[in-house]
Order: sequence, then structure tokens, then C-alpha cells
Amino acid sequence: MTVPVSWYLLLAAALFAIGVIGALTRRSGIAIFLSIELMLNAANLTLAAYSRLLGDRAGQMVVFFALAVAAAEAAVGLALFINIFRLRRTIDVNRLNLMRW
Amino acid sequence: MSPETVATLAKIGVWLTALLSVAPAMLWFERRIPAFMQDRLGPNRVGPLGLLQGIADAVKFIFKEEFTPANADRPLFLLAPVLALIPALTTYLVIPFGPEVVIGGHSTKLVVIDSDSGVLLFLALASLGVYSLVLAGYSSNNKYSLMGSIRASAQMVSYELALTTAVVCALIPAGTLNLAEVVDYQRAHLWQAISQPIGMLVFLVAAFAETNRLPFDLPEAESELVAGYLTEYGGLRWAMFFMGEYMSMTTLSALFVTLYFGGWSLPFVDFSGLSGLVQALIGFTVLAAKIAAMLFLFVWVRWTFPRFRYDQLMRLGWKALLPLAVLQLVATAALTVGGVL
Amino acid sequence: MRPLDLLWLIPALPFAGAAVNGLLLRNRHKPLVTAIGVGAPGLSLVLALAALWDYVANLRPQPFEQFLYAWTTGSLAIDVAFRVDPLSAVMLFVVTFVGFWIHVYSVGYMGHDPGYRRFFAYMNLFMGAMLLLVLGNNLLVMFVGWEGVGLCSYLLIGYYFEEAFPPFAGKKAFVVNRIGDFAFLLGIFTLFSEYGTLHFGQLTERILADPGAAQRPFLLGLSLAGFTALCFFIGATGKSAQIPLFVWLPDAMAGPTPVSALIHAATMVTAGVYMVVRTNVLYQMAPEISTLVAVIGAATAIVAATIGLAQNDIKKVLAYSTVSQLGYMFLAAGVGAYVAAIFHLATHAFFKACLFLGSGSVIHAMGGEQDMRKMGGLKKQLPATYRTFWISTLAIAGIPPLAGFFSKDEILAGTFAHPGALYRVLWVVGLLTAGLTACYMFRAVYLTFEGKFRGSHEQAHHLHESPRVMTVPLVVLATGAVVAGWIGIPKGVWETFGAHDRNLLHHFLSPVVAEVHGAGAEHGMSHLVEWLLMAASVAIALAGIGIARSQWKRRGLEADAAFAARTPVVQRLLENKYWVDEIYDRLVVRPLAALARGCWKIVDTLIIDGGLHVGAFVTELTGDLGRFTTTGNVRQYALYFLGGVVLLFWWMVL
Amino acid sequence: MELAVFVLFGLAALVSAALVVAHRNPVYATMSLVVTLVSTAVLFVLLGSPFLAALQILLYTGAILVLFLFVIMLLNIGRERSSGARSPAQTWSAVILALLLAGSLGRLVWDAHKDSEAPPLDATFVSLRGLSEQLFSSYLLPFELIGLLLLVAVVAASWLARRHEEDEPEVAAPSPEDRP
Amino acid sequence: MGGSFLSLLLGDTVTRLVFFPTLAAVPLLFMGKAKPIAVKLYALAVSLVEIGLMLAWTAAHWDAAGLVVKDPVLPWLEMPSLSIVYEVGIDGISLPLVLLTGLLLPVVVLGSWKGVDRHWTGFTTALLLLTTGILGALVALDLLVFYVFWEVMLIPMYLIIGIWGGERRIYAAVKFFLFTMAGSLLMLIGILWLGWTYGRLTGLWSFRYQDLLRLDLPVEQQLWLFGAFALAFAIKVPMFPFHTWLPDAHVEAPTGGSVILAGILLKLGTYGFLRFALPLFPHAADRLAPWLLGLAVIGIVYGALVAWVQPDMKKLVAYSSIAHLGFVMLGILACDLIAWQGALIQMVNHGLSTGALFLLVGMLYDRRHTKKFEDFGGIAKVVPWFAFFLVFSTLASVGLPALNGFVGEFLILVGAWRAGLHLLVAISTFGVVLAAIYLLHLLQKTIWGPLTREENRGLRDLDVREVLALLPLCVFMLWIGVAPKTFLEPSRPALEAVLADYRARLAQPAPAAPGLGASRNPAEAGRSFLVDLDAPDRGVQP
Repeated sequence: MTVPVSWYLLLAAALFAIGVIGALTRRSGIAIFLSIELMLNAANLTLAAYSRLLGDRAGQMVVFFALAVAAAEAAVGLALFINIFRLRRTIDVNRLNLMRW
Repeated sequence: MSPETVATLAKIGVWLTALLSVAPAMLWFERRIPAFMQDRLGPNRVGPLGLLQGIADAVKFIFKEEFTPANADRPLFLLAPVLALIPALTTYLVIPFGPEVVIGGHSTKLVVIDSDSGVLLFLALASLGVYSLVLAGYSSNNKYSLMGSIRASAQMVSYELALTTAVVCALIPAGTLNLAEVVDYQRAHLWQAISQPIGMLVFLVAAFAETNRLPFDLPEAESELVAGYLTEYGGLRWAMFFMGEYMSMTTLSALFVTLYFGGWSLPFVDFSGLSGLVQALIGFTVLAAKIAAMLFLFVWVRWTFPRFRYDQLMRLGWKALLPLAVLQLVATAALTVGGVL
Repeated sequence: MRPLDLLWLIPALPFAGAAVNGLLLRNRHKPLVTAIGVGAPGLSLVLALAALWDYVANLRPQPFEQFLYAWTTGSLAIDVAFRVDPLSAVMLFVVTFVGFWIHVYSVGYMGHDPGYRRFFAYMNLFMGAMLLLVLGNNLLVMFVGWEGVGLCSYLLIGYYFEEAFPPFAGKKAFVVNRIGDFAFLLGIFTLFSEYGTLHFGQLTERILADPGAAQRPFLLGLSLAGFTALCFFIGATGKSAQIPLFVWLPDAMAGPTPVSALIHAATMVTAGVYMVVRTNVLYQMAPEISTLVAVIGAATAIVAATIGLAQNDIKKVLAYSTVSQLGYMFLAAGVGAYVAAIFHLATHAFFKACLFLGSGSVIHAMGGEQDMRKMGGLKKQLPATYRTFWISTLAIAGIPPLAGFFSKDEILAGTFAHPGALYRVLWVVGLLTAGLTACYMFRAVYLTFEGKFRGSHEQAHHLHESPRVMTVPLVVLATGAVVAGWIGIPKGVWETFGAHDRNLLHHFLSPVVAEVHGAGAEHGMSHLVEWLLMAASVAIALAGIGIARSQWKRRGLEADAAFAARTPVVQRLLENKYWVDEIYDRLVVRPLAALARGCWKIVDTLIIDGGLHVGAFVTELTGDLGRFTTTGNVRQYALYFLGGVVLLFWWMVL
Repeated sequence: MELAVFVLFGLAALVSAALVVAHRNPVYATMSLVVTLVSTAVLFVLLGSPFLAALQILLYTGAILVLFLFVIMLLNIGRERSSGARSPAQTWSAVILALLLAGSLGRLVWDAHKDSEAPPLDATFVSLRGLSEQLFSSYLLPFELIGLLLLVAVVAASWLARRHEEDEPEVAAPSPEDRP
Repeated sequence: MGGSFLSLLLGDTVTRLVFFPTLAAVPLLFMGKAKPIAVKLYALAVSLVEIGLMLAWTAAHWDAAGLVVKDPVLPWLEMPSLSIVYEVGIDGISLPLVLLTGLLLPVVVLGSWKGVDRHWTGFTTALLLLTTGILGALVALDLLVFYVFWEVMLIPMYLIIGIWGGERRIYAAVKFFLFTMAGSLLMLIGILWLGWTYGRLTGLWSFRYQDLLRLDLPVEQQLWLFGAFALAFAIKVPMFPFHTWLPDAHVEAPTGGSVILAGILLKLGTYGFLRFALPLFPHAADRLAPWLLGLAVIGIVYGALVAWVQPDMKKLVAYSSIAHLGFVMLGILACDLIAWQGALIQMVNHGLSTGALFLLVGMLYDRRHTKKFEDFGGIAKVVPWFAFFLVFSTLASVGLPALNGFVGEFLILVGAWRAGLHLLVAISTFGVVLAAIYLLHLLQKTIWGPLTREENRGLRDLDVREVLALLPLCVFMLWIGVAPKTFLEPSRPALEAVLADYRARLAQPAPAAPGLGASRNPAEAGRSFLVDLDAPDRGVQP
């Protein structure tokens, strides 16, 4: 039997929520980054699901682009982390509070 | 069980036996061929011409003691070798070894997964190979391992680009991602080895790098880092890496020949008249022969060239291969659009 | 073309000289500097004489006006124009004549001064300004000159600017003058806003046209005329060093002696008198102010005279005597004897200039020493100086037939003739002053020239008569001090000898003094009284001289000592000039400074900026409070963000 | 069949996702993310786009996550020290909010698509050719832009990550005012 | 009408005068690497060209009977119900200040030659933009345009103080910025309100000066609006309680900045009163005049007193500006023709003499890097030319007759006295005395007396550049003082017109509700920008 698309959507929502939690609770920058990727992935899943539901490929397109963007974002983000680590010897976001005050 | 399932299982079976037998065979090759090249004997005790040497080694591996270094990250340490096998055991799924044949009244294509994103799948699964190295290096809690794996991952990621680009070049004329169709294209026209030599060369070199073979075996360069990410491994686990390496060599070679040397087909001859089973047999044999040649090449190169320095390696990858590949890409695209290919 | 058409050149030349000397030439061009510095006023003297001759000969008594250009137009139309009428004619002569000779004198006196060029530049500038003041045909041009001479006096008093005191004295002079000018300006404003013109002639006409308007109450309970007159008079007290603003003049002696002679004796300080006489119509319409003028004048005269009695610095003596003589002039103006005022102004210009120059030559000889206690018995070494000085002293003392006698006598007569008991008192004061004058002047003469030398040896060797270039002017001015009075021999004298009135000055100046009916006009008194008055003044003068002779001729300084011993209080009082400076300092300067500091430190810094900073602080505080939400912790921001998302979600979707 | 696969990989995704969030060791977290992504890839296949699946694995697992691991090793980041500024308030409010979000999202989805049926998978929808044709026709511009973006990203990343001599390790955290 | 902005820019127009500096600033963007000297010369050249343009323009449009020249109006933002136009013009009121700006520009460049030791490109750019802002604000005839330029002035000045200033420059710059901003924002509200009211009455929003002049507002509204405008202007002037930004700004600003600030920026406050605040809200102005007059006079005395006790030359001069501008305000608020003429000329005078004083102080500062009195004294012997110029400028500032200062003060005071403000005039005149006190104090402490500091013995006298910077100022000081007619006449007709209009509007009572006032007699009002001669009645449906 086939699976109703709404399940996919629910799954995606759940993944997203998990990602949110991770992003908000973890202190290691990398971990947060991972969680964000997770959320991104959840979003992708949603898109794919909807494109399936609507029988329209637009969703897949967006996912495709999202993946590419994610690649770019990861590259830059990690480079930033390397820099930060070089400067501050940590990527614990609690200690990266130059923006404070 | 539906005939489809049977067919699929059969194909997988064929592949697996082939691949699993590659490793011991290579053990023998790797000893005998250089010996031959360097005009010495090589192993010749176990069995005739030392043919059984492989078996012996295998047995030895199995019975060797498994030890885990102190403070190693045990789960990952154990996971790494397993991961090494994954790409090896999956990528072949998309390699065709024969035309669509009729066997026992059932028509089937001689490829496990006949997907029109086959090559993508191949590349995707192949790319997973990195993890084993990375994790191995990381989990061994050993600086050589770590360096080795860092080198390995960097090397593989960067050569993947060149490789992929080359692959794309090879796909453009056929206008498909389905390898079977690529083969058909080459049967219809000519081997792409001729039509796009640069791409072929790039792929070849990249393949060497991807499989960490000399002259690109920096990750396990004895002289610098004992054995790279393999340092802490022994026995069966090491064997797994070993097998993984040879298998991926094999699959890559398979892809290579499929893309550039007409895969299972032979030029100027047509077996379509023969019975399905025979066709399958011939196709597979041809493919195997071509792969074997490739493997020979691997060994040959290994004993011929000196090892690169790491920076040279990187420079080669980024500044030579990638541009060349792109060049090929543009050229091919232009030619294809121009209708030449 | 007639000489009068060159009128504008008379002030222009000195200005040009000042410009050339000041800006173009260098110190090394000394001869050229001299040529220009003396030549310019010399030329203007020639021109002035020519112009005067032309005027007197041809169109007296009508005023001659020369329009140069419009300073402003529109509803405030003021021209830059000159006016020659009897009054300005007299002034013109005095200024150019005395001025020129003092310039000549300076060539010698300042000969070795490094700032020679600068000195002449200033002097010429002064001449120009003074002539502007004198010739201006309206209050504005006059005011320009007025301030101009003030500036020059500032610069010249502070001429030795490398010492500490002179610049300070200059500043004092300028500021005190400014206080006067403040009133002067108000007067000008009033006249303009009431009569719409500043032109002397028009003003007089318009005021006379409608005396009622001038009499109507205006400000401070004074009539319009009264207010204006008061303003002008205050201005005059500043410029002419009258009570209460006389304090600057003695300090002004810090300048070189020729400056004291020219500016602080002969010309500038008399500008106040000139102004009062110029605007006499107002004073005639405001008797109360005239009375004030008279009283102030008398008071100044006597006070200054008394102070002069106790001074030891020869220039200080002369300075106070100047103040006191100016007091005389104002007394005259106050009692309506404007001609007498001008008369005395003129004569005084001669003998006081001469006196100053004489003192200058003494100081020159003494190598800069000004203290009479160090002098004595100089008549042998400085015969010429001695004689001229002596003559001038006689003149100022009021010994007939020298200049001072006639002018002073006329003033006293005018005062006596004026109805009212107060004026009798004033007359007595004047008389006493005359005596005192004679007394302290001769004290000076004796201390300086008689007795034996009290200075140091090198001074003794250094002593010498001044060069020609300095003595000639002395002689000239001394001559002036002798003859200047003869132009104003009173009517009575002529008539007693059966001759008809040849009081030239009176006839000459009479058109200037406006006929305001009701105001005290020409005093009619019998010749007997006149003679008696003369006798009185001569007598008291002689008395003064006698006292001086008895006291200081032989005893010299002991006299002072004895005097001090007898009346220490008076002595100290006089020596310290009644502590006027100190009083002003306490009463005005310091409170003002304190106020200023208060404004700065308290109002500005504390209140205004303080308030601002409080505001700023409050803002900052709120900011700080807000800051606690921005911990710089990314996760918290993300949390806010998430909260926002959820809220939005509920608000928009669910 | 499909249901089984969905449940299997769905659960795998959820569990591994939870691991990603929960695990203190970045390497494990990354590995679990790999699992999540792969399972998602499978789900993509179920959703009829093997292309995306392949791409997902190729890009994400094959490249991006390797990059992660690479960085983790390079910086040799150990497990998060549980000490330091722990902020339960932060954590809990985060969890609650996240759950709220998930809940509301779920509710929304459920209300919307409780019983909406997906059209049957047809070859054209799945076929890569159609996809690519669309991609290179109507989505050409975004495609090019993405290419540009990647280029920029590469340049930026390589510039950022290169060693700057001037700011070689300063162990002391520099205060904001002393760096311009 | 018609014509594009570009055509305006190229033609012989006011716009060109305004925007030439900005254009000239463009090449500076590419001169980042150029040698300072090159940039300096460039700046000098530009400023000379600018003044040349101005003179050419003036010569071309000169009209003894007062000139009123307007550029074609350009639509800036045209909507069905809203029209913001770019409209600029010069009349007798703005002409003197425009020319003064032009005169001061090269002077400032020369004066900053050494004082500004870094980022000359930046400095020049800021300077040129500032000039554009000033000129724009002076010639703007649309209140929004005016506001824009008004704010444009702010930033470069802020930068000039904040970047090239002294030790506490940041404090000073921020103070300056906040003060001015606070005022101008209120003004913006006022402007918007006016435009809105006009829109309500005619169905077409407009911010054109000449349109808004036709508004007749109830007294209460006038009071509020006048308050808003007056605050902005009073802060700029600055009048008494709002003045504390000035000393700080001056003390910290570089020489050039001070010159511009004192020379022109402050004048925009007084100009604003004359051009906008009074004509737009006559009744309110009349109602509030006593208070403002009081503040003005307080300012005169207060500034003088405080200046007297300053330990720092620049601060002294700064406070003296407060006093001088108090005179200007007195003149403006006296609402008497003579007083207005005096005020106008006094604006110029202050620009000249105070500018010169700041230059001189700056020159001392360049040599000794201090402005404190205690570090000087008796330097006249060492630097005679410096002494000469200092005395000259000081006397001009004191208001010595035959120098410019006197003319202004005299006219103002006469006018004010004629207007019946006897007490205030008396007090202000006393302020003149105080002026003498503090300025002579300045001379006393710096150049007269014995040489107090050894290090001053080696002081360099002025060099050619510095003399060149000072000379034009001094020439004009003398010229204005000796023959003010030349400078008074051109602006008289405009002032007469504005004053007559002001009186006329004051004569008729303010309406209960906003309305459009009676049209003016063009012949009279045409002598300034009181009425739009091109479009007598612009889309009005009463």
C-alpha cells in the first residue's frame, strides 16, 4: 500500500523540530551547524513531499537549489568556524559573544 | 518469487562472486607481476605458481588477533572497516554487463539497477567511501592515522570533482545517465576513449587518486605516516579495508571501461544472434577482461611511478585535472551540440 | 580750485603716511620713514592753514561742507563728509599745528627707539583719526574718528609692549573709553531715531525748529535733549578723563612722552569738550545736564589738582594737571561759556603740549628717569628746556599776559556770571583749583630744575640739553603758550581802554553757539567785576606760586616730607589718588569677573551641560537596561527568533 | 512494501536526528546526520525523485558532511564540556517552543492533508530527462545564479580559511576595541 | 519651466553654483593614492573655480535694484496629490551669504594646509559636500529641499570634527550632531505639517516656499510651527540656552572646520529666521519675539562675559561668536529695516572676522600645538605679521569703526533702538564694551607683554600661504567698514519687500482656521521670493 503524503510532511515537521531544538540547545558551533543542516533537510523533505502531492516538479527544483545553497553555506560557514577557532581557540557559542553590549 | 526478483538476485550473485574473488586474485597479482617486472620469482610455494597464496593470506587474516588501541573510539573504530566495503558492494549495481537478453522466456537487462540516474547513484555511493578512511583515522587515536585520514578525505574530495566532471563529459554525447545507454551509444558510434581522450586521462588519474593507489597513496605513505589511517588496523579489519580498496578499484575500472571502452561490448562484432545466456556470458567475460586489463595497469603504474608530494598532489588535482576536465567538458558539449559526436 | 577743496587730503595724508610707514617700509629705511612720518602731518598742516585762510577769508561764518561718498543710504542715509565751520576750524588749526611740531619733536625723542617706524605709523594714524573726528560733518564720522583716536591711544600707550604695564594701561584706556562710547552710541541712536539724521547742521536746525519736541520727557525721567546730552557727556567723560572715568589718563603716561603730549594733553582728550560744544544746542536745552557738566568739571578740576600736588612722577603731575584743566573746560561748557571752553582748549593745547615735551626732554636727559625726586637743578644743563617749561608753567598758572590767564579767567568769569548759588560755589572751586594748579606746577618746576641734582652719578654725567629738533618745537609751542591767549582778550578789557571789542575768538566762534532763547546767553557784567575777577585769579595764582616757592624752591623734598608729617592722612589720600582705581577694581571689575566665571562654570558647565549629561545618562541607562536582552549569545537570539516565529505562526496561520 | 520502507527509514531518520541533536561528540553527531540524510534520500526515492536522492547523498553525505568531519578533525574538537554556562531555562524554553512549533505545523498539515491523495507516480514525473529539461529551460536563471553563488562561496571560503599571518593564534580572546 | 537637472547643471544657473563642489568631489574618489600636496592643490583649484563661478554668476545677474533669480522648477516627486519640486533661487538676502561661502572656501583650504595632517582626500570631499549643503540650504526655495540640504550640511561637518578634530573630538562631534539633529527633526515635522495643511486646502500637497507663504494659519498653529522652526534655527545660531555645543565643537574642530562652522554654518540659523520663520509665521513671531529678543540679548552679554574668562583662545573666540550672533538675532527680531540690513551685513562680518580669528588661532596651533593662553604672551616681537593680523581681526571683531564689525552692530542697534527696544539696545551696547574687554584680553594674553615662554622665541612668522589666506578676509573687513553701501544696497530691496510683507500680514489678524491668504502685489513681493511670478495661482480650489 502507498503512504499518504501527509505522513512525510509530519515526519518532516518532526525532523525540523528536532533540528530546532538542537540549534537552540547545543553550544558547540559545529553541533548547531549540524542541527541547522538537519532543519534544512527537513525542509527539503517537505518540499519533495509537496511536489509529489501536487505532481509538480517545482518542489524538486527548489530542493535541488537548496542543496546547492546548502553546499555553499556549509563551505563558508565552516571556513568561518576555522577562522573563529583560530582567533578564539573555541567554537562554543557561549564564549563567542563579541556582539554583546 | 517473481522472475524479476530471481533475475536481480542472479545478477547480484554474479557480481558478488566476481568482486569477492578479486581480492585474493589481486594479492597474487600484486606479487607476481612486479616480480615478473623486476625479474624475480615472487611467491611460488603455495600451490602451483603460488596461486593459492591469496587463500593462505586470507586465512591468516581471519585467524589474526583483533586488537583495539587504547583510548580508541571503539564503535567508530569498528564501524570504519565496514563502511569501507559499502561503496565497493553497492556501486556495481549500475554497471551493465550485457545487452537486454531473453532467458527462459523472460526478457531482462543485464544490469542490476536500470535507473536513468545510474551514474549519479554510482558516484553517490562511491563518495561514501571517504567515511571509512576518515573515521578510521579519527577513531584510531593516533596522529599518523589522523593525518592519513585528513589527507585521504581531502584528496578524495578534491579528485572527486575532476572525476565527476570527466564522467559528465563521457555522458554528454549519449545524453543519458544510464550506463547501459552509454554502452549502446559507444556501440553505435565509437569508443569514447578515442572521442574524448583528455576526459579519459583525467578519469584515469583521478581514479588512481580516488583509490589511494600509488603514485597517490599519500594517506598511507609508509615513509611519512607509518600506514596512514590503516596504522592501527590488523587482521580481518585490515583485510576489509584491503578488500574494499581492491573492490573499489574494480568497480571504478568497470565504470571506466564502461564509459570509455565500450563496457561489455566489443567493436565490430555483434552477438545479438546468439542465445541470451551466451550473450550474457560473452558480455560479462569481455567486461571482466577489460577490467582485468585495467587492474594490470593499476599494478603496473604502482611499480613504475614514484610517490607524489602532498602539495604536488593537490596542485595536480586542482590546477591540472580539473581545468582539463572542464576543457573536455566544454569541447564535448560544443561537439555534441555541433552534432559531431 | 580753491584750497578748501583739498580738505579731504588733510586727514587722508596722515592715513596714507601711516599705511606706508606701517605696512610697506622696513626699519632700515629710517630717513624715508622720517620723511613720510613728519612730512604727512606737515603737508596737512600746510593744507590746513591754506584751507583755513581760504575759509576765514571767503565764506566765514557759513560752514563749508565737502561731500566724499555715501556711507550708507536708504532710511539710514549717512555720508562721509567734512565740515569746516569756526569750531572745527579752530580745532583743525590746533590739531595740525601742535601735532606737526610734536611729530618734529618725536624725530629726536624717539630717534634711537627700535620701533621708530611703528611709532610714526601710529602717530600718523592718530593724526588722521583726530582730523576725521574734528572735520566730520556728522556724528558718525565723528564717532569713527573718536574710536580711531581711541585705538591709536591704545596702541601708543601700549607702545612699549614688551613691558608688562604699558599694554595693560592701553587696554584700560580703551575699555574705559568704550564705557563712554557706549553712552555716546546711545545718544547717537536717540538722535537718529528721533530726528532721522546725524548731520550736525540739520540736527541743530531740526532741534531748534521744534524746541518742544526736544524738551518732552524721554527716558530716565529726562527730556529728549537731556537724555541725549547726558549720553554725550558720559561719552565725553570717557574720552576727556572726567570723573568718574578719569582713571585711565594717568596710567596712559606709560606711553612715550610725545604721545602724552599729543594725545593725552593737546588733542584727543579735548575731543570730549569739542563734542559737548558741538552739540551745545542740546545742553542749552537741558540746563540740568549742563549743571551736571559744570559740577563734574569743577569736581574733576579740584580733585585732579589736589592729586597732582602729591605726585612725584613728573609726567603724572602733568597728567593730573591735564585732567584738572579738562575739568575747567567742562566747567566752562557746563556754564554755557562754550567759547571759553574752546578757548581754554586751544591755549591748553599749546602750553600743556609744551610742558609735556619739556618733561620729555628732561626725561630724555635723565635717561628715562621720570621721578622728580631724582632730579633737581637741571636748569644749568637744560637751559632751553628750562625756559620753555617755565614759560608754559606760568601760562598754565594763569599769569597775565600769558595764554592760560585769559582762557582760565574767562571760564571763571563765565561761571561767576552764571545765575545761581551753586555756580558761586563752583566759581570758588575753580578759583581754588587755579591756586592749586599754580602751586603744584611750580612745585614741579622747582623740584626739577632748582636746587641741586639728586640723581645718580652716571645720570649726572649723562645730562645734556636735547638736540635742536627737540628744542625748536619747545620754543614754538612756548611762543604759542604766550601769544595764544591774545586772540581772546575779553570784551571788557578792550572797552575799558575805550577800544571796541576785539575778542576775535568770540566773534569767530559765536555762530557755532546756537541761540536758544531761555538759555543763559552772553553774560552781562560790569567791567569792574570783570577786573576784580581777573585780579582774584591772578592773586590766587601768585599765592599758589608763592607757596610753592616758599616750600620747594629751597627745601625741595623736605617740604613733601614735612607736609606728609603734618597731615599723613591727606598725604596718603592724595598719593594714592583717593584709591579710585582700587575702588573701581573692587566694585566693578572683580564682581564682573566673578559673574563671568559664574556664568561659565555654573550656568554653562553645571546647569546646561549638566542637564544635558543627565539626559544623556538617562538615555544611556535605558540603553543599558535594554542591553541585557542582547547577551551576544546567538542561541538566545535564535530563541527570540523562534518565539517570534511561533507567535507569527499562530497569529497568521492558525 | 512502500509502507515498510517508509516506516523503516522514517524511524531511522527520526532516531538518528535525535542522536544528531543529543550526542555530545561531534563526530557521532555528524555520523548520525549521515544516517538521517541517507534515510531521507531513500524517502526521496519513495517520493519519486531518485535524482534528488542521488544528489542528496552525493552532495550532502559525500561532500558537505565530509567537510564537517574534516573540520572537526582539523580543529580536533572534543566532546562538548557539559560544564560552563549551562542554561536550563534556555534549553527548556527551546524545547517547548520547538515542540509547539512542531505541534502547530503538524496540526496545520494534518488539517490540510488529512485525506488528500497524491496522484499515482508516472514515468514522466520520475524521469530525469523531464526534470533536466525543466531545469535548463524555465529554471535556467536560478541555476546560473546558483553556479555563481557556489563560485563566490568557494572564493569566500578559501579566503576565510587561509592562514592570516597577522592573526595567528592569540590565545587570549581579543576585546572588541583592540581590533579595528 | 522645464529643463532637466543636467541642463541646469550645465547652464549658468544657481544649481551649478550649488552642485559644482559635489561634481568636483567625484574625482577625489580616484585620488585615494594621490600625494597630499596634489589633493591640496586640487582642492584649492576647485575652490577658486567655485568662487569664480559665483562672481561670474553675480556679474551676469547683477541688478542694482536688487536681484531675484530663480532656476527653472524641476519636478522632483510628482504625484496626483503631492508635488515636491526642486526649486532654488538667489535674492538679495541669500546673495551675501552665498558669496561669503565662496570667499571662505579657498581660505579654508589654505588654512587647513598644515593643520589637517591626514586623509586630505577625505577632508576635501567632506569640505566640498559641506559647501554644497550650505549653498543648497541658502538657495533652496522648497522647504523639503531646504531640509535635505540642511541635513546634508550636518554629516560632513560631523565628520570634519570627528575625524580631524582634537582630543575630545568625538564628544564634540556627537554633541554637535545631536543638538542640531534634535532641532531639525522638529523642523521637519513642521515642514510636513505645512505641506499637509496646504494640501488640505488646495488638494495638492506642496512644500514650495512661495506656496506656503500663502497660508494663513491660526495663532496656535503658528506658535507651534514657529516654535519648531525657531528651535532648529536657534540651536544652529546658537542662541543662549542652546549654545553649549558651539564651544566644544569649535575647540575640537580643525581650523578649517571652525572657520566654516563660525563663518557660515551658524549663519544658516539666522538666515532661517529671516527667510522662513518670520515670513511664514508672522503672528507667532510677533508673539514670541520678546522672549527670543531676551535670549538674544542674554546671549550677547553672556557670551561676552564667558568669553572673557576662557583659558583657551579658540573657546574665547567661540563664545565671542555667540555674542556676535546675539547681535544678529537682535537685529532680525527687531523687525526694522535698518536692523535687518545690519543683521545681514553682520552675518557676513562675523564670517570674516571670526573666520580670520580662527585662522590665526589655528596658525598658532599649527606651530605650538596648544591654544591655551598660558603658553603664549609677548609674541608680538617674534611674529610681527601675525600680531598685525591678529590685532586687525580683533579690532574688526570688537566693532571698531571703519572696520566691518562696527557697521553691523551700528545698524542693528540703531534699528533696534528705532524699533523702541531701548533697554535691550542699552544692554547690547554694553555688550560692545564687554567685547572690547575680552578681545583686548585676548591680545593682552597672547601678543603683548614680555615674552613669557622661551619656546616661543623661535616661533615662525606667517608665511605667504597664511598671509594669502588672511588677506582677502582683511581686505573685505576694511572695505565693508569704510564703504558699506556697496554691500548693503543689493539686499535692501529684498529686505524691504519681506519686511513690508511681514508687517502687512501682521496687520491683519490671524484667522480662526487655516486658509489661503490674500495674494500679494507682485511688484512689491517680486523683489524677494514672496510670490511666484511664473505661476500666480497654482492649482488652488478654495
